[in-house]
Formats: sequence, C-alpha cells, structure tokens
Amino acid sequence: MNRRYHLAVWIVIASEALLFAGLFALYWSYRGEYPAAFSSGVALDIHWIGGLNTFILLTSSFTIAWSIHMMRTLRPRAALWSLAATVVLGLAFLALKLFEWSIHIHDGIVPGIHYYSGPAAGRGISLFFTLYYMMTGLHALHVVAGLSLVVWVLVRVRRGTIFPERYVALELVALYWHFVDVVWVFLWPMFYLMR
Amino acid sequence: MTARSLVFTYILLVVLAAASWLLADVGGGTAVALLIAALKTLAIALVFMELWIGHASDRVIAVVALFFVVLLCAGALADVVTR
Amino acid sequence: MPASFWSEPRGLRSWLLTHDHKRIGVMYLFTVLFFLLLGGMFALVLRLSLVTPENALVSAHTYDKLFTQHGIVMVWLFMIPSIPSAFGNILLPLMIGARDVAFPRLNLASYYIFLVGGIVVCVALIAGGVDTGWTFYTPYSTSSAAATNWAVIGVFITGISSILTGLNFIATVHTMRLKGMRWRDMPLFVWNLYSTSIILVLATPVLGLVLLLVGADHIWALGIFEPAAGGDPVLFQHLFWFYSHPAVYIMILPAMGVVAEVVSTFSHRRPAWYGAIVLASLGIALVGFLTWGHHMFVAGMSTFDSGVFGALSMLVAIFSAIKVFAWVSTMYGGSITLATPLLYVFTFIFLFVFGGMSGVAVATTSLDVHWHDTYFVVAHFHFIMVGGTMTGFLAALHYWFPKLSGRMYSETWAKLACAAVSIGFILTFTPQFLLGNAGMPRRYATYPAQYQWLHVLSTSGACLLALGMFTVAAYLLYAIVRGPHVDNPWRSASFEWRSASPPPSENFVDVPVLKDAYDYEDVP
Amino acid sequence: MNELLRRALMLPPQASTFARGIDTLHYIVIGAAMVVCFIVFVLLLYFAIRFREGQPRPKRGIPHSVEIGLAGFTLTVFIVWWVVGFAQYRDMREPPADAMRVYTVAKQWMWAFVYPNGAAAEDDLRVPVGQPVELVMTSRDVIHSFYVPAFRVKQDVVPGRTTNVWFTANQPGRFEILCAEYCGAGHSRMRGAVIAMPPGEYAAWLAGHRATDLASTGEKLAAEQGCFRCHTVDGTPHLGPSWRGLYGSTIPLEGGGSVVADDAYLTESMMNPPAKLHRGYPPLMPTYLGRLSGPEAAAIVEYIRSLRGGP
Repeated sequence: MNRRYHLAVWIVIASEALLFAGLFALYWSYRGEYPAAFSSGVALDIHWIGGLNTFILLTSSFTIAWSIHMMRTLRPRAALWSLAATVVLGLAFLALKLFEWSIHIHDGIVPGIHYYSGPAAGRGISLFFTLYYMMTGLHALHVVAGLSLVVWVLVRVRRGTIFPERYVALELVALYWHFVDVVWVFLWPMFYLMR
Repeated sequence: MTARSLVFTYILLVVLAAASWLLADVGGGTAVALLIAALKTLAIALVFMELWIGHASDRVIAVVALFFVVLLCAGALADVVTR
Repeated sequence: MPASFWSEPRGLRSWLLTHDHKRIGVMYLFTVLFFLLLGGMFALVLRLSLVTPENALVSAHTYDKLFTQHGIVMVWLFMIPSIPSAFGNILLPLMIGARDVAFPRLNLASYYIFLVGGIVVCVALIAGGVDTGWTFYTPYSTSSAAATNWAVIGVFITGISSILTGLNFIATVHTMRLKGMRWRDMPLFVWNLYSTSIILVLATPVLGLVLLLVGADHIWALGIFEPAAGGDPVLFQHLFWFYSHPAVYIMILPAMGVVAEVVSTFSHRRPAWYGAIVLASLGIALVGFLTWGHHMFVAGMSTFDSGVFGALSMLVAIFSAIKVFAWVSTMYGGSITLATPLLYVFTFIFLFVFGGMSGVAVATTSLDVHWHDTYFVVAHFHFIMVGGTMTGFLAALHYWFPKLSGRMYSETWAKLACAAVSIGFILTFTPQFLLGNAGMPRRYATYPAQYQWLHVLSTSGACLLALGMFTVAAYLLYAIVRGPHVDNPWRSASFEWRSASPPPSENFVDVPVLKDAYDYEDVP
Repeated sequence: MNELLRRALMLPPQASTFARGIDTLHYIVIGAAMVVCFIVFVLLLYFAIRFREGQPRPKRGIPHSVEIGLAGFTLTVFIVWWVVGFAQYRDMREPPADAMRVYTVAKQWMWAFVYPNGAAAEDDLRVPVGQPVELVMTSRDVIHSFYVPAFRVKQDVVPGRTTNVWFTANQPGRFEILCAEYCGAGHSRMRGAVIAMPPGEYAAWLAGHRATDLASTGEKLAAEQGCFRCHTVDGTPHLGPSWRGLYGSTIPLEGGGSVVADDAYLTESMMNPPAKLHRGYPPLMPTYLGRLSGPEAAAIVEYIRSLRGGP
C-alpha cells in the first residue's frame, strides 16, 4: 500500500529535476558562449560559504538517513534528535545563503540588467549572476519547502503519530531532502569551483 | 541500510567534497568537478535514497530523469559551441 | 435509471467535492468542451477575416491576438487535457479493474488547478489580450503588453495540473491493476496513457520554468534572453521546444490509444502486433524528446544540431509508421462494423498518414527551409496534431458515449456529422499545404492577392467543419435525454464494458474476474 | 516535367541556383506522401468491405515478416531523404568565399541593406544575376526572418548576433522578400523585394548610388534607422512630418508656440522626441539617444538640410 507513495515521490523528484534542468541547460549554454565571464563570476563568489554549505547539506542528508535507521531499529527518541539536527543544519544553510546574498547585493552584484559590472568584467557576467541568483534562489526555495516537511515530520514523531511501525512519511520527506542535497552537489562546483 | 554503510557513505561524501575543493584550487578543471559531483550523487542515490535496495521502477525513474537532464543540457550546449 | 455514478451520491456538493474519477473526468470533459468552443470561435473569426487579402474584418493587431489566443486555448486548455484528463480519467481505472485512481484527492486537486489556470488565461484575454503567438518567442514576448504575464501564469498553472495528472496515472498503472493483470494484459489505451504520462511528468516542468523566465524577464527585466544583456533568444526556443515538441505526443498518443481500441472493437478482433504498438508508444514518448531541434532549422541553430535533430526526427516517424501498419493489419481478417467511431478512425488514419508524411517532409532539413513558418507547417500540424486529436476525441466520444450515458445516439445523424467534420477539416487544411508551397508565411493578417482563392476555399471548409461540430453537439445532447437505453452496443470485449453502462460509483459491484480484454472468441 | 509539377504544387518560380534541386526532392517526398496516403486509405476501404460483418474470415493474419519488412523499408527511405536533404542544407549554410556581402538590418517593419561600397537601400535589394550574394544579417528589435520564396531560402534574423544566408539569382526579375517570423502588428507588411539585374545593369545602378558626401551618408543612415517608415522625402505627411522643405521652416508645436526647425531642434527631436512635438502628429517617435552617435545625427541633419528646396 505504501508503494504508491514512494513511486509518487520519485516521480515528483524526476519532475523537479527537469525543472532545474532548464536552468542547468541555460547555465551550460551561456558558459559555452561566455567562458571567460563565467570563470570570473565564479571567482567573485564567496568560496568559504559555498564549501561550508556543501558540508552542511551533506551532513544533513546523513542525519535524516540516520533518523530512518533509528526508526527502523526501534529508537524513535534518537530519530527525533537526528531530525532536529537536520532542521538545525538546514537553517544554518539558509542563514549562510542569505548572508552571502546580502554581501553580494552590498557589493552591487544584483540580478538582471541592473548588474553593475565594474571595470573588469565583460559581456555575459550579468547572465552569470542572474543565473546564480535564480538557481541558488530556486534551490533555497526547495530547501525551505523540504525543511518545512522535515519540521512537520519532526512534530509528528514527537506526537507519536510517526512511530517504528509506521514511518512512511519520514521516508518520503527524507527522499525529497536528499534530492535537494543532490541539486546543491551540482550547484556547488558550477558556482564556486569551476574557475 | 546498515549503520555501517550510512556512516561509510557519509565519510566518502565528505572526502569527495574535500577532494573537489582542493582540486579546484590547483586548477582541477570542469570535468573533474563534475565527475566528483556525479560520484557524490551516485552515493547519495544508492545509499541514502535507497535505490540500491529499492524497487526497480524507482531506479528506472531516476535513470530516465537523469538522462533527460543531460539531454537538455547537451542539446542546447551543442548548438552554442558548434554555431 | 438505475443507480449510477451520475446520481449516487446526490447533490451539487457531492459533484464539486467528488473523489470519483468518473465524475472528475466528466467535469474535465465539459470544461475542455467549453474551451474547444472558445478556441473554435477564435479560429472561425480568423478564417473569416482571411477571406480578403486586406483583412476587412479585424485590424492587424486584433488578428495577432486572435491567432495567439486560438493557439493558447486550443493547445493548453483543449488538446493537452482533452483525451488524457477527460477520457483517461473516466476509463483508466475501469480498464484495469480498479476502484479509482491511486490518489483520488490529488485527482480532484488537478482538476481545480486546471480550472484556475484556464480562468487565469481567460483573465489575460479580458485584460487586453495577448499578441505574442502561442510560442511566446522572446524578445517579442518580453516587450509585449502586460496581459502576456497573465497568460504565462495561467499556462504555468495548467502545467502543474498536467504533472499531477501524469503522476496519478503512472502510480495508478503501477499499483492499482486488478490482481493478476500483468503489464502485457493491459489494454492499449492504458499503455498510451502511460506513455503520455511520462511526457507530462518530464516535459511540463521545462515549460513551466521557461514561462516563468519569460514572466520574470518581462516584469523585472532580468535579461535572461535579452540580447542587450548578452542573452540568446535561440536558447529560449531550445527550452520551449524541449517541452512543446513532446507536447505534440501528449496530444496524439492518447488519440492513438483510442484508435487502437476502436479498431479492435469494430473489427471484432484482437489488435494485431500488440507488443509492437506498446513498444512504439513508449518509443514515441522517449524518442519524442530527442527531436525538438527540428523546429529550429532556420532559427540560427548550428548546422551540426540541425543534422542531428533531423536524423532523430526520422526515427520517431518510424514508430508512428509501425502503429499505422498495426492498425491496418488489425482490420485484415476482422468482422468489421462500419459504425461512427470507426469512421472517425478512418479520418484519423488518413490525416495521420498524410500529416505524418508531411512531417517527415518538414523534418528533411533542406525542404524545411522553404516551408518553415509558412502555411505548410500550419497545415501539417493541424492535420496530424489537431486533426489527430480531434478525430481521436470524437471517436472516443462516440465510442464511449453509451458507456457513459447508457444511451445511444442516432447513427444516421452521427454519420452525416462525421462526413461534414471530415470533409470540412480536409477542405480547410489541404489548401493551406498549397499556400505554404506558394510561400505564404503564417501569422499574416494581410497577404498578397494571389493567395486569395486558396484562403476562400480554406474558410469554406472551416464553416463546414463548424457546422459538423454543432451537429454533433445537437444530437448528442438529444441522445442524453431521449436516446434508447443500451448497455454494450458495440459487443466490445474490452474490460471497461464489463461494468454496467453507466457504471456504478464503485465501478464494479463485485470484484471483477480477470479476463483478456481482447478475447473475441467468446463474444458473439 | 519539372515545370508541370512545380505548377501543380503551386511552387513559386525557381529563381535561385538552389531551387531546382530542392524542388526535385520536394516532388519525391510529397509524391511519396500522397501515394502512401492513397494506398493506406484504399486498403482501409477495401478491408472495410471485404471483411465486413458476416463475410468469411481468413485463417491467418498478415505475417509479422511483412510488417517488419515494411517498417525497415520505410526507415531506409526516410534516412535516404535525410542524407540528401542535409547535404543540400549544408550547401545552403556555407556561402562561397567569393560571395558579395551585403549587410542587412531588420527592424519592425523594414529591411535595410548596405552594399560593400557604402550604398544603402531600404526594402529593395538589388543583386546581379549569377553572382553569389551573402547577407550578413542582424535585427534591431525582435526576431525576423528573411524569406524569399522564389529562392527557397529562409533565415531567421536574431537581435544580438548575426546570421547568414546566401543565394545566387539565376534569372533577372523581382522576387518578393517576406518576413516569416512573427514580429508584431506590421509583420504581414514587412515585405520587400530582391531585384535581380543583369550584371552590367547592376554595376551601372551601383555606380549611381555611391555613398560620397555627408548628406548621402545621412540618407543611408536614415534608411538603416528606419526613419522613412514615418517620414517621407517627397513632401507628403505620413506618421511624422515630411523632411522635404522641413529644414528652416517654422513649426507649430503641440500645446502652443512654434519653433524654427534648425540643427539644434532637429537634433533634439532625434534624441528627445517628446520635448517639442510638431502639432498634428502622434507622439510615436522613439528616442535615438545612444543609437545614433554625434556625427551620425549630424549626417542625418545634413541630409534633411539637403531637402530644403520644394519637391
């Protein structure tokens, strides 16, 4: 009976992947058109934040997987703590992301045609940052959605409506959270590493 | 999934991420970064998302979705670079 | 009238909040018929205004809005949901012996999301109208009137509905089949819906994204596709056609499913080459994604990409050819009854074969250069996509009308109307092939005078087509009220006819016994 | 045969070197489409009669080998068409090295051509017969498409980049240019013509249109910028006032007052049109600030000055 829910979430993930695919295609095509501008754009991003955020999301993926493991081994209390850790990590990710955006905006790096390129940058750099804001922004929206679901599951575990005999909701939310992580696994090199 | 495989996967992910970070500093290039990202995705999908032990149709969905993501990027990029 | 899903449970509220797939399907049916009427009205005004070269009827700007809205309404509010959401919803669970779809509440949500999307599109029409063409090509769309944003948002919302419907169908097929029904036991209509759902789920998000980008470009001047900011309008086209080419198969695959069922039922024979039809359906769904670039041979795409996409387009054509062979050979050795649904299928096959061959013609790169963006292309896609969907839809409507209503319509009137629709349709679009050959570009409000007589011919066909459609509406409405009661007038062996006509709310009163859907040996 | 089929299919004259080859493939492909369609439909009708209810039924269906064979044959034919078509397409995409280059600017809703010697023309493109001509095209606003049915060539004209198209006219005559990509309310009026001339005649025409002095540079610029869409040079008012006799005249202003049309006023009207509007004309003119450099604006003013005299 639970099979259909797993299937549905996988289909949602496939659908979401194609949503991001459109932006990925734009990124790679524009990178093909303006390689130098994209390299200099990557150099302008704040690398320690990107790296730290990657570490945070990978860890949060582990903690939510761990909470399923705890549930299966009949330790709902430990599962609860593991979920709480996931929430904290997710919030930390968002906080860092907001901090990074605020630095960028302070430096005059804004999306769209109002982007002030400064003396050095060439054609295409505004596209890089428009895509940067769109892709990290869309991803952050998914983090918010995923985090809300994690909180919902957390509340239900605490109330005891998700328990070791019935925890399909936890599995589904975890699946979605891992997907959000996977998207970031690709965004990270595209915006912070490929100089 | 066993506790051991979860922990092992997590350590692998962190190591891969660190490798990606370090290689970027020495100019590792686009291909290396993408390859490492693909490896990380594979680890997350197989272990954390339980494709390894999961239903065959889930695996099919994942592969098909990935194929179409790559297809869209490749089709558009191929146009730009061969114009 | 015995208790059926129409009357049980009673009350408007029970309809509006229903989880019953049949009721949701019926609500879809009436909604898409309304949009068909709306889109058809736009088409009729377009055709009438093209009777004279200088367009005496409407101004150029009004003309632009008319063809845009005709396209938007017909594509997203009629053709995409027509067969899958209406007939798919009604029949999919019946055909696999299920009580309902996998997620009934989600199904209702899809309907209301679709309705909201449709209303938002209508808001765009009222708020001044959209003149971008249904393709929303940038940078024209990002600099056009504000109503464009409404249209973009409306289509985006209907996209969400499409995705949810696709998800629901896939989950239903995977998990709700009658115990013992294997994949290879499924009726072909179900296979076609399944293939369609794959496209709905995987292609629609890309459309949603690209429409949001157009809206964002429009509102905040992000410049993603804006040449002044280094953006590339051709990339918009890549993303747009990545959805919109497979979208053609969203429209035609369910119609192919209808054709497979109708041919089998009226030939009183098992479909020939079942496995090939299944593989061709899945093949079309997947290979259909590989051909989007054939819309862009003269758009400024690279020669390399043109070659690759041209070759892949030939591949998808062969799957369609296989299906045609299979349908024709199903009729060979059958025991054929020439009832109205089968007549519509004949028209379908005619339109599909010529439309398909003209598709191969426009996929041939050098020929496309002359034909691209001319009336030839208009005629081609109206033959195959519109003609295919419309005749498939009408065949489905006539084939399953007794199933849904438990009553029968007048075969005489139905055949007359079928002749009017078929001849009208062919008369409308055949001259347009010639117009395209002669070099008449599409989306022209006014045109050089030498093209006039072909336009007059085309318009007269459109009038005949409209007459036929209104006749269909008239005798079907009459039959709902006064038609004689029937149960399985076609003596179909297919699974959905094993429940009563019209079916009760729970579809099958007893748990149905698994049976071959195409076993005509024991049906007299 | 060629002429018969061409007329039956209502194709335009074959006025470029591409046309004949493409049309031949066209006849084959469309002919095949008609034949296949006919066969399938006749088969349907035959089966519907032969196998109608109550008629004896054959023991066996059509063997699978027939269907596999048919599918294989069809695919082979399709691939052959692709090979031939793509070879032609590549030819059309690769201009020869000795092609005469004409710079082409499309904008709503006109075509502007600039010849190698600096001569400019609007909507009418004059080319010598037998000479390969390559158009290097860009758009100022939205996407347009350069389409000459008689040449069987078409190429979208995209803002922000250049696209190319080439052809060799094989006979003298006037061949319509149509815009094939929807570009707004004037789309169907965005027509021009390729005028193919014998080489000698063409050379004589070109010599007469050499861009030499500032005024003719101005004329060329005005054509490129699309000024003539709204301003005539023969004294008839159009969407904007005619340039004939405009320079030095006294102009009534919208909202009262008047001004003498001197260099300063004409320049201001290009850069900031709404500032002082000529009474009786709609405020349609876009600003050319940033689109015309100082010398270019001066050249246009010079050209308007050259039109001082009566018609």
